[in-house]
Amino acid sequence: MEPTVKSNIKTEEYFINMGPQHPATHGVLRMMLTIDGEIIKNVEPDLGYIHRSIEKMCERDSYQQIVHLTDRMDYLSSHINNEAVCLVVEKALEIDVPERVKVIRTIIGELTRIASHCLWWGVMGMDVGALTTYFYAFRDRELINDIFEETCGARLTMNYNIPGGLMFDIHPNFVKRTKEFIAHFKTKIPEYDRLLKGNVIFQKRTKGIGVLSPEDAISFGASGPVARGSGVNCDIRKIHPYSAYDLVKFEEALQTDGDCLARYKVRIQEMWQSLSIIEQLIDNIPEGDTKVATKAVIKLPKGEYYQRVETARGELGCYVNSTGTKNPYRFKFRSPGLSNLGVINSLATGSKIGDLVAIMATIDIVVPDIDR
Amino acid sequence: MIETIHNWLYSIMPEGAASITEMVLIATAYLALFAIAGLYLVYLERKVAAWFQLRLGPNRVGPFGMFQTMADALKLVSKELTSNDRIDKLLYNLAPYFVIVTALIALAVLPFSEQLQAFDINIGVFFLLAVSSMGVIGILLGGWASNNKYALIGAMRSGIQTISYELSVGLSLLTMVLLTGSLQLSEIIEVQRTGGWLILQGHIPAVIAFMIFMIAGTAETNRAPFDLVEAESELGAGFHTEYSGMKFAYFFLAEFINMFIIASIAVVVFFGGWLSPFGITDDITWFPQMLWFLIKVLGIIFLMMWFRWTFPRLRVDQLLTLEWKYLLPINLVNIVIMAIVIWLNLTL
Amino acid sequence: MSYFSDIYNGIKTLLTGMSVTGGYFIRARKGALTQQYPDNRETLKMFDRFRGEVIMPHDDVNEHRCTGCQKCEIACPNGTIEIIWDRGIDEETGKKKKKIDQHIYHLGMCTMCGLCIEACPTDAIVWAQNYENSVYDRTSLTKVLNQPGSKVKAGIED
Amino acid sequence: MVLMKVKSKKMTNEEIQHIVSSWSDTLTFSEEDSEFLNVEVPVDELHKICSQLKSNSDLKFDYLFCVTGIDWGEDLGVIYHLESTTFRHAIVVKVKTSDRENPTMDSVSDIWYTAELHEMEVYDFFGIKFNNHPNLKRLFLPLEWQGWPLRKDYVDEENMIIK
Repeated sequence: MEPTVKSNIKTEEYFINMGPQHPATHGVLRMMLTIDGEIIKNVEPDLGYIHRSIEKMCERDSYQQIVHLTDRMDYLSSHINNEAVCLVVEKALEIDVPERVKVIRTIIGELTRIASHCLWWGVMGMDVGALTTYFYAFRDRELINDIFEETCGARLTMNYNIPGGLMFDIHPNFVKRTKEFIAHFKTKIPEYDRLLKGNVIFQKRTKGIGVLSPEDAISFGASGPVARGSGVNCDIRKIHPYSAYDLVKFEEALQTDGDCLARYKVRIQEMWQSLSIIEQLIDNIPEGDTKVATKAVIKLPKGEYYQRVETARGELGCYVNSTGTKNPYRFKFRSPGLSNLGVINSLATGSKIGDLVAIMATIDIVVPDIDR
Repeated sequence: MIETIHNWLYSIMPEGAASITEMVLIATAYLALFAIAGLYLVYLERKVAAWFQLRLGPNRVGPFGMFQTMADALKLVSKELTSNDRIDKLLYNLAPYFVIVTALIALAVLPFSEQLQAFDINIGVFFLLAVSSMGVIGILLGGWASNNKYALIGAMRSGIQTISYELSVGLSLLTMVLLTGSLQLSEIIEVQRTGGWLILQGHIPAVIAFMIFMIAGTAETNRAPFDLVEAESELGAGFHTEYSGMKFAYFFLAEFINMFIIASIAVVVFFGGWLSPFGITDDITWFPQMLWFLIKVLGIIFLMMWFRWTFPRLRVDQLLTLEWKYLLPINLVNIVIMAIVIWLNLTL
Repeated sequence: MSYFSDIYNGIKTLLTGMSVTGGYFIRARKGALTQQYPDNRETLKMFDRFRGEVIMPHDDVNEHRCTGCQKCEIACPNGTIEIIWDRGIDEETGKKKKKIDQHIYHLGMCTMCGLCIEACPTDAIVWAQNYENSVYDRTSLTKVLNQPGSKVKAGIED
Repeated sequence: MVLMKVKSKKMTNEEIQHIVSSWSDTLTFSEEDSEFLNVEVPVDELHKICSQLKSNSDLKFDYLFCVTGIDWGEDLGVIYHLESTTFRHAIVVKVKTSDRENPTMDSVSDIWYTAELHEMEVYDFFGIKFNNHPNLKRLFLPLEWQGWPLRKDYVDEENMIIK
């Protein structure tokens, strides 16, 4: 509607670039914002600053080599990415990996999830302005990284899975350290909540901000905590169990509000569930081999294979189209990050710049995962 | 010693020139002292932040890293002053001086002890408020002149923030002025010598006034949780994005000196200035009164640092909600209650 | 009424948060996480499996275990390993046998995936726990793993 | 009512095929070499079939979880992986076009919002143009990039390392 009072003040919409070098974009993501004062009119993500064409590289690499490329996608859930590729190869070759492998994969996968959520919690706090959370979160994440380093040899890009099992057995200290970590971390999650969740400023910054309706969540293809914050059942571990997830009891973390606070709660709840999964498995790691021998050159039978796993960010899909040679004909990663990023415009439009930062933090963007 | 310099100066030059020289000397000494004090506040902030965050803090330069901030300042002095070429040159260069000068002017009236007060005027509180709110002009100039969108958003935020919170700072101090009956800082402290600290004397309204003053004061200095002006996760560096080297250092130092000033006002008005608690050191003549003042100020500063390293940042509209819907009405009611308390001479 | 309970709850939650950070402040001396890195080189031990860089262990008589089968070269996803080999005559049997001239390792291209070490049939290459790999010149990241004059240990077959 | 309830559950591939095949007789179904039911749709019927797949109350394929562009050598194609979040059955929709110069098909981004970003990705790598797409441009690559990198006939001697 035309304003009734005629004004000589000319107002203009403002275009600003948030990123590619910006503290809130967690990497090299560029957000093109159209703003009117503090209010966001439109958000357009500009991607590709670290696109490495992993899918093209997969077409020239052998299946063993593809595994380590996935470390570099969502580097915070690298183990789960590796697992996805191994599972799809095993599915195609009809290999049944030993129980021990499944259980160890599940434990390390859940530890990865906790580590990822830890980092998210720290960064979330930092994005809304509480810098101290970052250090508390990293203190706990460091313990998980130490467990990984002792067993896998690397802290982040572990490449511990190979098609057919694990590269080598777990370290003798693994069980002990993991139990120590669980005991330690159980005392820390309540502290996380005391520091941030209850805080009235944090509540104001997150409650009712960036509300995603369940219908939109599904239509935008959101998955993981973003969709579960809106009450969509989408946990692949429940729907299509893989590895040892059918052996354990856990609850799918669900919240129905769909706002930033709901997504926060989902992740905190998920950390508790992950702890419970690890606790159920850690004392019952079956004895046995840690790998099934595969041929040095793996050739998948002709056909199409699809494997879905639940990373810390949501559903990762691996689509393989094989023509029977040693390289895949087409290898497609359905990364959770790209689909989750799709919701940002509808969530942020109409809110303030500060809200956009909180929304981006709760979507938990990892740019290499979006760009691949 | 001061006496000897005084006499010597008057002996070698005419009276007028000597008096001016003396003023310049005192001012130089004062400013140098506060530049260094400001640097140590930065050091303190870094150490305190580190201890809140399970870190060690600066510990390489000098014992316990004491000279770290000195080294940083030297580095900043020696750095090239860069800027983009579409700035408004005059305003851009003026802004940091505006900020630092207004911060330093306020120091003139602070009563460090009974003797050590450079300028004891009868409208001390009023003067402090007026001067400390002038710094925002520098921030606005800096943000505008930088020709940077982030800087402009930061500057505009600063404008609305300071204008709003100025009211609360003023009204909360006014509540206490009702109790003292004077705006002169030395007088305010004298009142507390007999009646005890004002925060204890004025009872509940005084406590509320103190809380409001702390919140509004933190907002006045643009510190977290009200650091919207330079909210780094939203605006990068906010209004000083385009500043580098010493010009940046002025903004940085001004923030810490402002924090010192706000803490000093709180100490003078609520905690009895340089008076010792319950007069425990009143009989010890050699005990420096200034020490009590500094201890109290550091206590308040620590509280402000504690806020900063614990709380998330408010959003800009919530900042205004807090001021106009909560602090201001409470403040007005508080003044009325205080007036009634004094009128009826009640002790609540 | 909710106006006042909001204020009360707000202040309470803020104080809760402050108690958490305050608690850490008091225990700051004990809990510091900072590692004083260059000063703690003596005590800083990496885990046995830590992937620092690929090395080829040699024994006292300058013999290694690499037969030059090139399996590591094939397994490597990045072309990090290059083997320059030769045919030499085995002194004992008199047969022609493959032997390595240079086992070249480009540390700058290595992603520490461990596939080469998995692929090695004779355990000729292993991980070193070296964690200080930065150099001033990129060319010094290209390393020749077998020492000059070394030869393969007797009895190692692929 | 009872009948409705019985029908609204996870369906087997045969049941899905039965429903979908009644919409058009140009569809080809296969389950060979795949864990899902594959349905190949002609280019001009893609949008119609897709919107029916979503709106049909017994199928309700409301979750598009993967969009894959693929170069079959002769043909360019797109593969849509669909799932129903209520019934948890899945289907794979394949569409092919033999026009390599100017491949065009309809956008499904009005049916599933997620397709917007994924179709941009497909356009970026395969050069398939989507009609009615709100914002079709290069997603990852620079706007001035020449060629479609994930096509099999793409050559870039500078940047591609072929083993």
